[in-house]
Amino acid sequence: GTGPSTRGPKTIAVITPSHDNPFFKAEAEAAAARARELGYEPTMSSHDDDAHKQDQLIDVAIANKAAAIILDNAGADASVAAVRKAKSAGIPVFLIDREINATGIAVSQIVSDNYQGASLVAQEFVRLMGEKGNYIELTGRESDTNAAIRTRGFHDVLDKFDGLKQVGRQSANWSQTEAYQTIETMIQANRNVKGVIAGNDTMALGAAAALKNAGLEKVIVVGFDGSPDAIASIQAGGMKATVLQPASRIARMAVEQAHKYLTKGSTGLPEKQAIDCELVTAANADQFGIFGKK
Amino acid sequence: MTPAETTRRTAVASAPKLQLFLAAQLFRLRALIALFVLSGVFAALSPSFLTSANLTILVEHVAINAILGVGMTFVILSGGIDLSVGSIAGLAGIVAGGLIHQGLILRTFGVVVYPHTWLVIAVALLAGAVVGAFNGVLIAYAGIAPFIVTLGSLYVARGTALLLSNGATFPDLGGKPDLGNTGFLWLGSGSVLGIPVPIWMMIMIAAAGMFVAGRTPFGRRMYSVGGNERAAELSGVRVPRIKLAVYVISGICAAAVGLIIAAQLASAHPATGESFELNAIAAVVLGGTSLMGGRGSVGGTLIGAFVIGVLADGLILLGVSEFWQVVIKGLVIIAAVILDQMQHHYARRAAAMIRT
Amino acid sequence: MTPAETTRRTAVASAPKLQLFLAAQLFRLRALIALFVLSGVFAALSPSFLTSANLTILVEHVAINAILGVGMTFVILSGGIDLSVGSIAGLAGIVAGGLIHQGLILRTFGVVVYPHTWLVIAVALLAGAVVGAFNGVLIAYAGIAPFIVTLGSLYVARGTALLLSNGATFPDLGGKPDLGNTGFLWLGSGSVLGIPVPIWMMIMIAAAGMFVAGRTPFGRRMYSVGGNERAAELSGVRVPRIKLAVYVISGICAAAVGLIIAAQLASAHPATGESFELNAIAAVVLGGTSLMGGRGSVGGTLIGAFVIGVLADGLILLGVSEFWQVVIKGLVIIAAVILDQMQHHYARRAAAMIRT
Amino acid sequence: MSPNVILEARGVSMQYPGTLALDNVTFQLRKGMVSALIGENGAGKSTLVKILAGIAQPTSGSLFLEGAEIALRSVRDADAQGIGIIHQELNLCPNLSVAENIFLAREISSHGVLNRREQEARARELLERLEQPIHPRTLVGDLPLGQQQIVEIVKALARNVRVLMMDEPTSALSAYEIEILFRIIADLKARGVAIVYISHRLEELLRVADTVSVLRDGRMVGEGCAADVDTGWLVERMTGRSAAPPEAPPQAETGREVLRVERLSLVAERGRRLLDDVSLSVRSGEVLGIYGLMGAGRTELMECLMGLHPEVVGSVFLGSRKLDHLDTASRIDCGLAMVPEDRQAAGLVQSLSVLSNMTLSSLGRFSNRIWISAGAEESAAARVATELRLKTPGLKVNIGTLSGGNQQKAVIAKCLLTRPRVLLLDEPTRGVDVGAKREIQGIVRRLARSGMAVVLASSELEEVRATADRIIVMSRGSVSGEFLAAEASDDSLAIAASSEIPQKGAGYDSC
Ligand SMILES: Nc1ncnc2c1ncn2[C@@H]1O[C@H](COP(=O)(O)OP(=O)(O)OP(=O)(O)O)[C@@H](O)[C@H]1O
Ligand SMILES: Nc1ncnc2c1ncn2[C@@H]1O[C@H](COP(=O)(O)OP(=O)(O)OP(=O)(O)O)[C@@H](O)[C@H]1O
Ligand SMILES: [Mg+2]
Ligand SMILES: [Mg+2]
Repeated sequence: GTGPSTRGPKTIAVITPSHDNPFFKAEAEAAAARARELGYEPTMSSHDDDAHKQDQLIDVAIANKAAAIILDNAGADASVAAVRKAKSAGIPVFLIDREINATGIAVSQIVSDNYQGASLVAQEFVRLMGEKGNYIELTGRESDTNAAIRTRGFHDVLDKFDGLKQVGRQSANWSQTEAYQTIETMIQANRNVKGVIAGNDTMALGAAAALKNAGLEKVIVVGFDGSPDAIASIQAGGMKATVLQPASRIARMAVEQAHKYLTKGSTGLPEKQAIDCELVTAANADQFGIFGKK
Repeated sequence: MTPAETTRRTAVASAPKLQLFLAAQLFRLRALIALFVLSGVFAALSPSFLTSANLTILVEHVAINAILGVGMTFVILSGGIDLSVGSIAGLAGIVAGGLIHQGLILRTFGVVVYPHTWLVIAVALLAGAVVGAFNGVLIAYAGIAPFIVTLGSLYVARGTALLLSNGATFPDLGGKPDLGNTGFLWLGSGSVLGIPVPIWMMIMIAAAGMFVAGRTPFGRRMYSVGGNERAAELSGVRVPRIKLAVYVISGICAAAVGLIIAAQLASAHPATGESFELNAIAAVVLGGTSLMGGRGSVGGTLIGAFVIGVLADGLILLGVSEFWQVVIKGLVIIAAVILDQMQHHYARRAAAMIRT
Repeated sequence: MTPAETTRRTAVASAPKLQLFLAAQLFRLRALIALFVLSGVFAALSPSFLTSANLTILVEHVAINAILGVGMTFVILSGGIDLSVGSIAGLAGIVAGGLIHQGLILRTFGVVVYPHTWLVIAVALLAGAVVGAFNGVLIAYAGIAPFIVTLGSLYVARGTALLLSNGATFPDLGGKPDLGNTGFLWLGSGSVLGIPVPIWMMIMIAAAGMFVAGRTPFGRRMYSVGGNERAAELSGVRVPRIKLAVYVISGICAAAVGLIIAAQLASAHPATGESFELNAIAAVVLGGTSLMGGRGSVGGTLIGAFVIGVLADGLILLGVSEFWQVVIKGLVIIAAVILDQMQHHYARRAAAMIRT
Repeated sequence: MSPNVILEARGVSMQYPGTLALDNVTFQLRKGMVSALIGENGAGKSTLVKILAGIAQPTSGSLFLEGAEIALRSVRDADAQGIGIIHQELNLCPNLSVAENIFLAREISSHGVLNRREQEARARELLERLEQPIHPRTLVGDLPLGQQQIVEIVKALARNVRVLMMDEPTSALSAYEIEILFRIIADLKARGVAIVYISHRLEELLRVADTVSVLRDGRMVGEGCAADVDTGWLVERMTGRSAAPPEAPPQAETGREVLRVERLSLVAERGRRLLDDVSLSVRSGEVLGIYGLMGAGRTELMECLMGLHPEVVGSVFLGSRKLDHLDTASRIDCGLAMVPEDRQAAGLVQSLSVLSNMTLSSLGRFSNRIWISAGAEESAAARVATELRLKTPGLKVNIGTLSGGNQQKAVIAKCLLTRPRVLLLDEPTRGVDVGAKREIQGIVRRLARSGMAVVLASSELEEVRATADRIIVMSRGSVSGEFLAAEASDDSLAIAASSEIPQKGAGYDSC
C-alpha cells in the first residue's frame, strides 16, 4: 500500500462472518476499537461465511489500499487464494478465530484452539452425565471446518466411555430455529435421552428451549462459544456448560501484531498461535463478560 | 398456459351436482396422495413416527409453513408473489422481543415503558401489516412488479430487524410479573385442550382463510384479479384495494409466525426466517395453486405444507445424513407434483367416463 | 398486466425510423439512470471508487450476476423461472474441483485418471447442461410448473455437490504439471489485453445472448412462447423444444459462473452459489424484463447486474455498516424500478410531444 | 366422389368431457370452392375446423387428403399439407410486432440470422393487399381488436395454403374491411384454394359461399348449394324452428334524459385524437345506436364513459350526477354497465366458472355483510341464463369450455345482473348466432321498454337499424352524423361513416 500514507490515517479492514452472531460482532468491534486506539481507520465488513463474497471483500480492501486485513475467514481451503491475493498486493493479513490450510501466506493465524475447547467441554459433559447415558449431538454446517474439528474434539473424549451412547446426530446448521425443531423431533425417537452436546451456543440454546417446552428440563445441554446468551442461560439453570473462546482478546492481539508488523516489519511471534478456550459453568459464569473475562 | 394449468382449468369443469361434487373432492385430494405415500413410508421405517407425541410436534412444525402459506396463497391467487414473509417474521419477532426484553425507551421522558403482553403482540402484528401495506401500496398504486417490491422489502425488513436489535438476540422473553408482560411464551409452548397453541393458530387462520377465499365477495374478487385483471376492473372490482389487502394479510400471517417462533425459542433473533419464503411458496404450489394467479385453494396449501413438514421431520427421525436430506427433499417436491398431475389426469378421465 | 408492463409494451411500439430509434434508445437507457445516480454518489463519497483498479474489480464481480442473468433472461423471456442456477454453479465447481484435485477414480481398473483442463471444463459445463435439461424436460414435456421443478433441482443439485465432495472443499485447484491439468486458475485470475478473463467471458456470453435473443428465429420464437404460448403453438412453434433449450442455456451459464468462482478461489466449495438465484432474477427484472415473460432484453439485464454490483461494492467501499447495507440494498432495488418507471413515463410523454 | 375434393372428414366425432361436440360428421372441401359452415353457438363449427387443421384430434372418424387417409397430429402436420386456419379467438403474440407475428415459426432468415427488412417488406405488401395502413413494426398488443383480426387473416394468407379455414374472420370487421376480404377470397378461389367459411352473418355468408353445410348440436343437418338456399331455410335448419320475421323496432316512448356526454376528447400517446369533442345524450327507454367503421373511436367512447381513461377531458352526467373522476366501480354503482368489445381480454375471467363470471359485478347483491349466499347467487344467475338461452353443461363449469357465443351471453348476463340504468354494448352480438342475435336484440328492446337507456355500438348496419331508435355515426373519433332510425337510409349512414372530418394530429397510419 503506497497511497494511504500520503492521505489520512491508514485503514485496517476487519472482515468477519455476519454480525448477527454476537460472537463475530464482538470480535469485529474489539478489533476496530483497538485499531482506533492505535490510530488506524478501521472498516468492518461481513462475508456471511460465503467464500466468494469474502474474495470480493478482499478485492475491495486491496482496491481501497488497506494497510492490513484482520480476517475471520470463510473456509480453511476456500480462503487460501484470497489471502494469497492480498499478500501479493502487499497487504499483510492477520487471521483470527479460524485458521487456513496453508502457512507462510498470512502473517499471523491466531485461533482459539477449537479442538482443545471441544475436549474441554466434552470432559465436563462426561462429568455431568456421570459417565453414562444416551446423548444427542448437534453439529454445525457439515461443510464447515470448525464443525468437523469440534465433533472430533467431542468424540475423542466421549468415545472413551462405553457408558455413553450417541442415539442421534444431526446438523442444525448453527441455527437456533433449526436446532429447536430438530431436537423436538429427535426426542420423539428417543425419549430417554439424558444429554445434548451442541457444536455452538445458538444450537445449544435452541435445544434447551425445545427440551424445556417438552418438559425435559433436566436433560443436560452443553454448547460452544461462550456467548452472553449462553452464559445467561447457564446462570438461569438452562444450559449446563460451554467453552468461551476469548474472541475479543484474540481480535485485539491481531490488531496489535498488525501494528507491530507495520511499524517494525515483523511481529516477532510465530505465525500459528493457539489460544486456549475457558470452560464456563454455573460455578464461574459470573466472571465472564462478552467473550472474555470481565 | 402450461399443460399443468390447462388440466387444472378444466378440472373444475363438470356438469351435474354429483360429478361436480366428485370432481371437487378429487381436486381437494390432489397433493394428498403424495402426503399419504410419504407418511406411509415413514410410518413403516420409523416406529416413533405415528406416535401421537411425534404427530403433535410434526403438526406444530407444519403450522409455521401453513400459516405463511395461507397469506401467500392469497397473494398468489391475486396474481402476485411475496418474498418478504421470512424477513417480516424475523422483524415481528424482534419487535416483540425488544418490547418485552428492554421495553419502549422514551428518551424525552427518560422513562422505559413495558407494554402489556397483548399490546406487544398487537404491535408485532401491526409491524407485519405495515410492511405488507408498504408492499401493497407500491404494487397496487405505483404498479411496480411484486417480485421487485417484495424482494426489496425482504432486505429492508431484515435490515430493520438487525438495526433494532443491533444484531443481538433478545433472550428470556418470559417477561417479568412485576412488569406485567409475562405470558408471551404461551404462544409457543402453551396448549389448550391438550393441543399446542401454534396448532390452534394454524387451524383458526386456515379456517378463516378458506372462508374468506371461498365464500366472501372479497375472495371472489381476489380470484378475478388474479384471473384477468382487466376484466375484473371493468366488472367494478377495485383492483388496487384487493391487492393492498392481500399483501397486508400476508404480512400479518408472517408476523404471527414470527411471534410463534420467538415464543417457542423464548428469544428473538434478527436472522430468524431466512429463506422461509421458498418453503411457503413451495407449499402453495404443491397445493395446486397456479403461480399465474386465479386458480387454487387455501385447502391445497395446507396439504402442501404437510408434505413439506412430514418430509423434513421424517428424514430427521430416520437420521438420514444432511446431504441426502437435501437431495431427497428436492426429488420429493418434484415427485409430489408429478404424482399429483398423473392422479389428476386419471381423475378427469374417470369423470369424463361417468358422463358418457 | 401491471401498468409497468403496459408502459413497457407501448414503449417499443413506434413506427417511423426516427421515433423507433428514439424509443429504442430510451428503452435501453431505462435502468441506466439508476446506475448513473448510484455511481455518481459513490464516486463523490469515495475517492477510490473511480480508480481503474477498483472499476476492474467491480466489473469482475458484476460478471457473476451478469452471466447468470443472461441465462435467466432467456428462461424468463420464455415465461419460466430458474431457481436452480446457484446450486448448478456450486455443482459445476465441485465437479471441476473433484476432477482436478482427486481425478476420476475408476474402481474397476483401480486407476485414477486426471483429465486435461479443457476436458475438466467441458465436463463441468456438461453437468450444468444436464441439470438444465432435467429442468427443461420436466417443464416442457411433463408440463410441471417451472417454479417447482427448479426449486426441486435447487435441492437435488446442491445435495449432489455435497455428496460428491462429502461436504469438504477441494483445495489448490492449480493442478500439477506432471498430470497436465494445470491452467484452470487462468479462468479466474488470468487476463487478456489487461482485462481479466471473467470479464471477457461476460462480454462474450452477453454478446451471444443479445444476438440469439434479438436476431435469430430461435430468439423470436422464445419471445412468442413467453408472450402467448398457445398462439405460438398454433403457429407451429415447437414450444417444448424452445423451453428445453432455454433451461439448458441457463444451466450452462450457471456452470460457467461456478467455474469462474472455483478458479478465483483456487478451490471448490459445495455450498458455493447459495441464493445467487435471487440476485440473478433481480438483475433481470431491474433490467426491465417482465416476469410474465415475452418482454425484455439481455441488454437490460446487463445494466441490472451493474446496478446490483455497483451498489454492493460501493457500500463496502464506504464501509457502511453491514445492517445498513441490507436496508439500503432493499431501498435501492425498489427505488431503481420507481425511477425507471418515472423516467420511462416522461420519455413516452416526450415521444408523444414530438409526434404532435 | 368428385375428383376435386381436397380434404374430407368422414364420420368424425368429438367427445369433450360433458359434451359431444361432434357426432359422426362428414364434411368435404372442394378445390377452388368456398364451403360455408353454419350453426348456432356451440353447434360444433370451431371444433370441426380445429380437427381439420390438426389442432384437435377426433375421438373417432378419419380425415382424407385427396383420397388418401391422413392423420393430422399437430398444426405442423396440417401446415406441411398446406392446411391453414384463421382462428375464431385471435391467436397472436401481443409482445411481438405485426411482421413477427405474421412470420412466426416461418421466419425469413439467412444463415440463421433473421432478415427483418425482408419480413417487414413482405408483411407490408400483404397488409396493403387488405388495404390496411398498419405498420409492420407496431406491437400487435397496441392494435385494436379489429386490426388484430386483420393481422390474424394476413398471417394465414402469408403461408401459401391450398386449404384455408376461416372461423368467423369478420366478427370484428366492418363493411369496408369485409368487402376487401371478399375480394381476397375471390382470388384465393381463382388460385384453386379450398375455403371453409364460418360466420353468423347469413347475408354476407350467402354472398361468398358456393356450398352451405349446417351443423346442429354436433350433427350435420343439411347441405346445399348457396345458389338455391335463403336465410329463412338456413335459420330453420340451424334452429329447427321456422325463422321468425325480424321484429320491427317499436318506437318506445322515451322519458327523461339519463346520460349526457359533454365535449369528450381523448388523445392517444401518439398524439392522435381517439375522441374529438364528442357530445351526446340518451333518454330513458331509448336505444342509441353508434355506427362507424373500424377505428371510429366507439370503443374509446364507451371506455371513457366507464372511466377507463382518466386522462379524458370533458364531462359525463348520469341523471343529474356528474361522473367525472369516479372510478369504474363507482360508475357501475351509479348504474352504468358495459359489455366490452373484446370478451377474451376484457369480458371474461377465464379461470372462473360461468356462475362466478356472471355475478362478478353484482356480488354485493348476493351477500349479506360478510359472505355470499350461494342460493340467491345461483337462482339469480340461473334466471338470467335462461332468459338469454345461455347454453352450458352447468353454471359451475369453467367459462372456457363454452362456445364463443355463449361466452358472450355470459358477459351480457353479468351486466344485466347489475340492474344498470344505462347499458353500454360494444359489438354485443359479435360471434353470436342468428337466433341468439335476435334474442339479444329483442332483449335490448325489452330492456329499453322497461325504461333502461341503452347505447349500442356496432359495425353492422342491419343490427343498428333493427335495434336503435336513434343512430349516431362516428368517424375518426368525432360525431359525423345523427339520424332517427326510421329516417336513416343505408347510404346516408355509410356516407357519414366514411366522411372525412379534418383530423388534428396524425392518423395511426403515420404513427
Ligand atoms: N375445450 C373444451 N372442453 C369442453 N367442451 C368444449 C371445449 N371446446 C368446445 N367445447 C364444447 O363443444 C361444443 C362445440 O363448441 P364449438 O366452439 O365448436 O361451437 P361453435 O359452433 O364454434 O360455436 P360458436 O359459433 O359460438 O363459435 C360446445 O358445446 C362447447 O361447449
Ligand atoms: N391501443 C391502441 N394503440 C393505438 N391505437 C389504438 C389503440 N386502440 C385503438 N386505437 C385506435 O383508436 C381508434 C379507435 O379504435 P377502436 O377500435 O376502439 O374504434 P372503434 O370505433 O371501436 O372500432 P371497432 O369497430 O374496432 O370497435 C382506431 O383508429 C384504432 O386504430
Ligand atoms: Mg366457434
Ligand atoms: Mg370497438
